[in-house]
Amino acid sequence: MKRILHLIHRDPLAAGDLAACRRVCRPGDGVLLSGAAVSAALAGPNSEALEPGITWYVLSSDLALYGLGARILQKTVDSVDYPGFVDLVCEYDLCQSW
Amino acid sequence: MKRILHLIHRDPLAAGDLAACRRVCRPGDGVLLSGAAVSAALAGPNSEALEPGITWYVLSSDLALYGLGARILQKTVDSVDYPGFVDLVCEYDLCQSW
Amino acid sequence: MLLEYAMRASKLAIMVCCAPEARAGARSALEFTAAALARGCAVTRVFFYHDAVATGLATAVVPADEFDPRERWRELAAATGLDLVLCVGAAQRRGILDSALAADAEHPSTLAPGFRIAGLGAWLDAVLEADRVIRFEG
Amino acid sequence: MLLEYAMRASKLAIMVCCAPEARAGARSALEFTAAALARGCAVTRVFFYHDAVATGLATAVVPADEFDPRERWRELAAATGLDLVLCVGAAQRRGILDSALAADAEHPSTLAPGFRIAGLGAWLDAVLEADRVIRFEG
Amino acid sequence: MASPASSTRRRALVLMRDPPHAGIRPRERLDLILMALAFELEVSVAFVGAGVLQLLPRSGPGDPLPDSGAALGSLELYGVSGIYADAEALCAYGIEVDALRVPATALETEELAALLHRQDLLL
Amino acid sequence: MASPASSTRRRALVLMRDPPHAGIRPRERLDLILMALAFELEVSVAFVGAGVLQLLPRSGPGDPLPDSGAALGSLELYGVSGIYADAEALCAYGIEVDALRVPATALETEELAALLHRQDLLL
Repeated sequence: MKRILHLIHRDPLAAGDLAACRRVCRPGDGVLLSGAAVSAALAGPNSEALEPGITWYVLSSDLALYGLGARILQKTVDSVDYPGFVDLVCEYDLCQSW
Repeated sequence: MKRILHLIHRDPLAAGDLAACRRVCRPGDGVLLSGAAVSAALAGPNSEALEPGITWYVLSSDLALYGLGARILQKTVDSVDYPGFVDLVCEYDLCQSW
Repeated sequence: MLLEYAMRASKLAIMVCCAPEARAGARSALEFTAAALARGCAVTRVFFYHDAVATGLATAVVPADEFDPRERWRELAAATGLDLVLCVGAAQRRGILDSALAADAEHPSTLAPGFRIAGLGAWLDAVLEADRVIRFEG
Repeated sequence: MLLEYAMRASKLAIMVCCAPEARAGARSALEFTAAALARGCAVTRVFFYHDAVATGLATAVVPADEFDPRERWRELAAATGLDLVLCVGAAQRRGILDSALAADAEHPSTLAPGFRIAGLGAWLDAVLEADRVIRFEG
Repeated sequence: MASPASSTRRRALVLMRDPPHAGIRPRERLDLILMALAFELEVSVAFVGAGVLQLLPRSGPGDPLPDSGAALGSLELYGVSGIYADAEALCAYGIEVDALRVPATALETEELAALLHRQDLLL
Repeated sequence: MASPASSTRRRALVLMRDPPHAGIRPRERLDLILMALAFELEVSVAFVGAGVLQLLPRSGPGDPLPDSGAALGSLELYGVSGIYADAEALCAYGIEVDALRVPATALETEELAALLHRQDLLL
């Protein structure tokens, strides 16, 4: 079974991408939140739990772009920069953009 | 209080428009489903109930466009053609496109 | 009763926001406008905004067997005198230039016949003259 | 360990699908590509598909203070020899024509310098030559 | 349907639902608002759903503004009647209303519905 | 990670998630599939979520085909390995798999996940 890096960029409040991705995401996979989807990485009273077994990443420059750079992230999310993003693409077997 | 005709065109499976519209829809308003949103008008085991007090319409030519012209609609939905759509726009006070 | 309503509110301002490739939306805007005119409504203006400005792009090459809203709008305007306006800011950004804009930018003109380019003020004028405003998003 | 992976899989085929106006996505694709090259990865091709073909549209007029992916891609390509290709079918439909397509359609050419237009075969070639494929949707 | 005694200007509302940085629509919607103000309409703007993200300030000095950019700041200058933010969405993102980069009034869903239903124009 | 003994061709999957008639993307994604077949990849296509609406036939003789048009019908001709439809989405729309205009195999979510995870390429 291949390990997939899933890329999500639309806000879960506006689009169903994150929900669709979660259906087919399996342990060993990673999910990288970028664009408006970085909001899903925030810690908060209403934040949805991010499943264990899957590794969650958020693109740090998009957190800054969205004015969310100073906010507290969920503990299970790793912040990555562009070189880190490149490494992830090489590390996982496949990329799926949602 | 004005009576609003809400226009929804994106599929509720892909976008949050119908949910967003429902939050601010009030008795006396109408909702016209067009485009991929016509799927929300279908009767079926999983079909969401369409609230009473609000009048539900579906654009008949888009049902045909989507290959759903022969399907059974929920009882509470009125099918309208383009002249009927024009009449609705004139009949309601305002139109809100989602 | 429906007729009475149609008589009472007979001036429509129509904004089109969806790209010409979005067939359902592009067709809706066109068919709605044609039906409104056929019912005796006045259309104060059809204003193309956001991605819909590409409806007036001359250089697009669309397969001959496809529904092409460009052609259909032009025919409807020719038959009825409809005023088809592309928003100038949205058009420039997307590379749709009439001859004056093209000369300024030192680019070729890319505006399709049947359409003209004007500012958002043309939309507000149309809105204030109308009884009903409708926006086609998709 | 990350370095080891980076060494093992160093050829990337990059597809860009988002419109140049979608700043987050357009910037991601560009910054990712620059970072990949800086890390010593090879980029077999950058292929612009769907609405991203407008990245190679010459006639777009963008305010000077705005992030413009067109310019940035061109600079990156000039510095690194990147091959920037717009899909021919997607480009034609959206009115982006190189001089040959423009002559066929009897329209002016609208292709920005730094980009070229080719078929989907150019994308498949790039995919088959690469170790990893990544698509930027937004 | 008659205009209220308090004002003879037509009330217009623009809903902003798009997240920032994902396209040029929010910026173009703001241009529309500014033109409506120039036409002396009584204009309100409501940021709902993912649209509330347009109201966040830069995180750091080097970070860009949303596409709506400086135009959002000029809404007050040009006499906008009200800037509203969807309280439910703010809560979902964990954003406090006083952290926004323009002074907006948070509205509960019921108030948002009432706002929508008392307009003369929905632009 | 080695290729299975049963095939030396690289397996590629294309997910189709867009509803029809809402833009040209589905049509362009199909062009990509046809080109992948021309390059002799072992190509599967999975229609998920609102994408399953692309698989519906015309309702009547005058109705148009989805944007994916005739190309969808030619997938089999050009040797596509599999056409799959998201069973959960079919159920949500109340569509039976034998009502589709191409012979597709309905996949439960678990099978869809397995399909995705055994590819060599996700296009």
